[in-house]
Amino acid sequence: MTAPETHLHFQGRNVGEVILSVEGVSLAFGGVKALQDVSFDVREHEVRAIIGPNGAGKSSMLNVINGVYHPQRGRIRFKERQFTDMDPHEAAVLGIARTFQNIALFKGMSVLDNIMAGRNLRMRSGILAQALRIGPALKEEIAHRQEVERIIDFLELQPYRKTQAGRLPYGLQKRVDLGRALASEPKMLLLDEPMAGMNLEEKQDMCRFILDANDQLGTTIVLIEHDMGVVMDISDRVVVLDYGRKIADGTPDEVRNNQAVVEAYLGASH
Amino acid sequence: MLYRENGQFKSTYAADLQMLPILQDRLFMFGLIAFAFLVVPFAASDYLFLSILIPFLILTVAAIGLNLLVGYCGQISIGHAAFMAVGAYAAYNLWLRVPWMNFLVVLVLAGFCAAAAGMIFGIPSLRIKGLYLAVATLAAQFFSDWVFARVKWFTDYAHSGSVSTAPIDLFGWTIDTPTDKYLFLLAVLIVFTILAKNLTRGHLGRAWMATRDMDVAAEVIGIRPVYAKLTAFAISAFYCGVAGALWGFMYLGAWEPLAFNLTLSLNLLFMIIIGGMGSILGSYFGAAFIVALPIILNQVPQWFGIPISTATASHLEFMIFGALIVLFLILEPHGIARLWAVGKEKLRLWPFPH
Amino acid sequence: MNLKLKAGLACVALALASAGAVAQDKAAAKKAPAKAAAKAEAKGSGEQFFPVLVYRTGPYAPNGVPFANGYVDYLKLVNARDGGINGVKITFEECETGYATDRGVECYERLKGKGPTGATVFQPLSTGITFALTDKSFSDHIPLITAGYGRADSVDGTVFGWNFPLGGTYWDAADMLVQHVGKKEGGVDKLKGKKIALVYHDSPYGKEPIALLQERAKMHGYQLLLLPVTHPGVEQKATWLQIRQNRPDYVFLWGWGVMNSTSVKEAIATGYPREKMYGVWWSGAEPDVLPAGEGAKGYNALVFLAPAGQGAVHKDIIRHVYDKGQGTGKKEDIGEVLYNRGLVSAMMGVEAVKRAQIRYGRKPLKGEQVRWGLENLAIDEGAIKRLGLNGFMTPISTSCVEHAGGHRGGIHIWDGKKWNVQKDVYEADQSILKPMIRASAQKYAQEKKLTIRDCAKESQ
Amino acid sequence: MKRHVPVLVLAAVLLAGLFAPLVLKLSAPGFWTEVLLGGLMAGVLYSLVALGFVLIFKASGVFNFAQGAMVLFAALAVARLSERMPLWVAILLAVAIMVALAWLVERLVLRPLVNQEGVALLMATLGVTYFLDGFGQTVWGSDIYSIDLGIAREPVMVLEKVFEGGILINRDDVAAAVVAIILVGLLALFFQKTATGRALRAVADDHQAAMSIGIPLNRIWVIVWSVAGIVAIVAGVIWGGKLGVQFSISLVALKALPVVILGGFTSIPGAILGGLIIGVGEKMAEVFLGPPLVQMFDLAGGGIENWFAYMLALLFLLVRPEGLFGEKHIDRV
Repeated sequence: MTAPETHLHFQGRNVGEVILSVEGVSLAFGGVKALQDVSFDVREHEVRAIIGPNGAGKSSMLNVINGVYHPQRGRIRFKERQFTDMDPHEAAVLGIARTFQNIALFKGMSVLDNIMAGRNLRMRSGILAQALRIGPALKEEIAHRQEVERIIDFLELQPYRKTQAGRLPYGLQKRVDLGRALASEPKMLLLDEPMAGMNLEEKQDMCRFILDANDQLGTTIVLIEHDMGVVMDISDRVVVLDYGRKIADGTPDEVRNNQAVVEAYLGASH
Repeated sequence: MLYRENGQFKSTYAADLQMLPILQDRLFMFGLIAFAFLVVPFAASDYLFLSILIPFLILTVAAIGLNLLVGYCGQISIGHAAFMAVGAYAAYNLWLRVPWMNFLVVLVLAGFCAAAAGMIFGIPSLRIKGLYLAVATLAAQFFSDWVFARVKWFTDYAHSGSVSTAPIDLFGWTIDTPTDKYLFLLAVLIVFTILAKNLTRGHLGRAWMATRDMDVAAEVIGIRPVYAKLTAFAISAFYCGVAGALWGFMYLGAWEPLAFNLTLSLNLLFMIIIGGMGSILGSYFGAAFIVALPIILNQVPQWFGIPISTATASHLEFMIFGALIVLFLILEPHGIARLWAVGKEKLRLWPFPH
Repeated sequence: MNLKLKAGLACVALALASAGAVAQDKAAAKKAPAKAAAKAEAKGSGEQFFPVLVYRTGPYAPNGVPFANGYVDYLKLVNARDGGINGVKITFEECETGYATDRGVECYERLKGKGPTGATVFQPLSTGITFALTDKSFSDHIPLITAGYGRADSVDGTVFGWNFPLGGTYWDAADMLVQHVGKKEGGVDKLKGKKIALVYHDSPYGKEPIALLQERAKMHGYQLLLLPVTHPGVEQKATWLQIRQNRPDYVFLWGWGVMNSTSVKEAIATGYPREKMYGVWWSGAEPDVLPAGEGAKGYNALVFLAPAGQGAVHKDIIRHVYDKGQGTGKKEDIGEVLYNRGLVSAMMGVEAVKRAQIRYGRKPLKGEQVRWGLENLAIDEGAIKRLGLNGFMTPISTSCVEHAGGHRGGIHIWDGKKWNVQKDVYEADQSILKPMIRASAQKYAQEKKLTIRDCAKESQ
Repeated sequence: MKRHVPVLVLAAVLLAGLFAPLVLKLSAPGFWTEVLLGGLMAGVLYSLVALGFVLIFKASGVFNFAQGAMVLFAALAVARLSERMPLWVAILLAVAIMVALAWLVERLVLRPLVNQEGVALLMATLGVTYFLDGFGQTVWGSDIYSIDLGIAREPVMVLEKVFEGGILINRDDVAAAVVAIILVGLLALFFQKTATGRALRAVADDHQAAMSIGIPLNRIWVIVWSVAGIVAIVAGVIWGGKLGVQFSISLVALKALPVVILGGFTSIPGAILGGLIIGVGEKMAEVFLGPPLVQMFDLAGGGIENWFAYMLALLFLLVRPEGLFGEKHIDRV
């Protein structure tokens, strides 16, 4: 189909200013300390990885960033705005999107609707207008449908548009999850183990999508991943967590040679 | 004509966004509507109108309303007859105290009153989920039962606490005979069906379904649960409010609070479960099933001239009704609507199943 | 899985539905021969069709069953003994309402068209259903007999052209009770400063008397305590705690179904003297007191037409109906209060037809013709004797304007085994009731935009 | 501990409301005590019905709407059987009947519906309710029947010198309370001491775990439904002995629903305590709050007890969604 003018701004890859900074965040559930005084920052357009053994508090970190959990101490600054705690949807409005470790798709809805839902926070038409589905509402619906179709093309999901998300194979669900996150045109994208349980081929595809998103759409990426190979390949900088503490932070090479990290992993594997 | 969609390519999104993308479906639907408007009025008897069709049409509106809440937004309510009551009494008082007001306006306003009530009793849904919420909604039921029985103003100080209405006059058309009522209600139902269908296809509908399928994820992608849930409660209650007003004015004519008791609420729930949750069409099937079944069960013995006492007959009615409910839940948990869909799939492949 | 099964199930359901619809079509269509299949008795002409709305199940079955038995037995008797009403055979069909308004309406619609001339007269035995049917009567022209229940204001025949609260309404009942307790105090004026509590079924039925009691309260200066009991009425602890707290001088009981016996039990439990309890005539039957056992002794209730016991007509019923194995209920239950009330209700329907036949001839009659009969009923002592109901009812004479035809009743007391009727008979004070009835009826007429009947014109 | 504060506040308010009538001299202490006792009595019955709900929900995750119908069915069985045989035999037979019923329900309803979502199961139990109502009346009849527990109805007056007017006590109430307490005690023993009881608790905590340690879920369900059935018998007998056995009993069970949301679906102590709170709360409200309300708004009579329980439960849920003893859970993503 003919490509209409789009809101997705294409631009080359250039790591910019600090967009997100996490400052001394601590989080606990009852007695369990999930995070203790963790601080790091994320630059615009970069790919930032958070790694660490299981139970290191990686997912909790993401949940804190987009407001699912509220830290007891510390604060988060996103684009010059400070929060001690915010609601997930506020985060979404500010442009923080995320995918989930164990996929959280809307199983009852079609792939199309799942991704469309990702654009909900950009849709304005009122209840009555929707009910009558007259001019503006319908126009809006179509306009956003076009955006979504671009994402569907981008993620090569064309054949599955009308399929129920719940019925898709695992790999594709992960892809839809990514698509839903991208649909909101986020400034920053939090990926929680986007490649967990994938075979090599799928992983390669996923890597491609992530990198494309990163440099074509200029989305900042924060990802959690276990596959060291992948992490080292695609990420600019890496934070390492262990038992809720930050034990290392730097470029892949720095981290690779960091003693604490090595021990942590050896310790974990023993 | 074969039931096929191949060869029907959508060149625009607008075309793809139609309510019934398949040509044959559209034709069938128009045919059905034409039949309902042009043939039924002459074919059906008063009894069929008054005891089956009219209640069916009204309760379908209510069932659609409840389905928006339970089927689409995933919030269970066992108290929706309360909102029908609110609608009915709101309509009665408007009709009584503002005689010049057009009945359509009365209906809409009644709906809004119900919607307000719906939002209030929807507030717990922000804190509690699932069955807890379901039981909590009973509060609405019992509170409305009480309020309309006690606060005399609602019943215009009628010493019996029972209110009664007169035939409605709409733009000079007095809706009095069963046929009139049927036609009016049919029109109302069609309008409300289209509105509901559109809502569920819009971004509000997606917000509801997202909240239903995975509330945390929904919030993460920027859907405010407060908004999704309360709109669902409000709109659902709006539908029930309108249905309630119609139930009072078009079906009962005179009623007391008991007319909107728990049994009605439960029947509404049955309708959407049997019909199919999250399916507008299902609401139709469900309403038809629940309206017709007891009446039929109750009369089967007579048709076949089986000598059986009234008591036994109605006991049997209870038992068979209950058994059928369970049977349905076991055989087709997704309701009649699913059967319908499966049937269509088969038809689509016919006569070349592969 | 078993798609066939599912599909089959769906088909069955839909088939049932459509079948039902069609059959109904037939059954209801006025002159459809096909309906013969529906009911053997309903075939051919020369038959008068009596619809019978009953409730033999649910919370109110204990009261609904004996009434229905009496009603049906009498219809059977007329056929068996007299071969119908002057040769016009009676056919009837029961329909279960479960005391629910919407089911009642459905039954009405189902039965109103049956028989060669349509339904003769409806007797729903439910004030709620009566309210709903009243509206329909104006267009359907089928009279409603609500003997001792229904709308108090429907006595006014100029507005409620089709309602016949024969024998009295709840306003009559309440009025008689006030007179009675007044008499016990030694004059109604002695009621000043006394407390009367009304324990009532929270439905149109229970609320009807309130208006009259308030009116009387204004006149005599007694204090009226309103204590509603929610359907079905097994939860009365709080109610009776309030009674124990306020210690009213009298308790009027306006209950139905299981609520009555529960009230009596709670009265025992809270130590309220049964002698000071007065039930309306629907709260004074065997099922109301028997469950309470010995403790119920001394409980009073109004009785307006048929007290318990057996008379000539009962012997006929046993001879012509039960001995032929045609009985509806159990032989030993014949003569219960509610049985007799059903019997008398049926009798009045039959008498109305008889009366109407004098004018319109001995053939099946339409609803409006039967109404003429109902508006010209004259059941005097002689007639009552002839009907074998001697001592079971007070005379009734109706007119186009006056649809109750009688406002008399007495009190009977439960002695632990049987009901004993007291001798003195009360008549509701029409000077108080008439204006209330008028006002209420006018209000109704306005709401419904009804045209008031001119009886003067109609009467010839 | 921060999340307990609102609960404590609410509790304080309730207690204040409870004693207000005394403090404000709205009623004689004697009468107040009677209302309290009346409330407790109602509460005991609510607790018994609620107990049935909880047992079944704990073990099978089914919200059993049919509990009320079961109470009615059990009561009818006892009442009608006891006309032909001594009461204790009738009760034993009734137990057998309820066990059979439990087995049938498990076979015909639960097993086919296993791992359906909550609503469907709830609806299924509603189906069972309709069936039982019809079946019960067909088999046992729809008249009012009485269960004679051989307890005199006439109340006894006690503590006449303490309070003026004294306090009316009903023997059957006392008996009911005693029976209820014994039953609860037995249940506690059953759950703590017996192997089956522990198994039930295991299932309640985690179905998988239960499966893994080799407990056949189906049998567990039969047992639980049987126990619930027996509880229903006790409730039915007490209720029936007091008010007579009739269809309406099944409706009164609705009164136990606010109890289970107040106490938490999975907590037996919750059911008992909740029942008592609701019972006392609604009676107090009806007697002391009702009349002023009627005065103020010129209502047609009181009857606020019909919704008061629910409002109480709702209020409570708003400050503490997991109920009295329910456990708080955190969404993991």
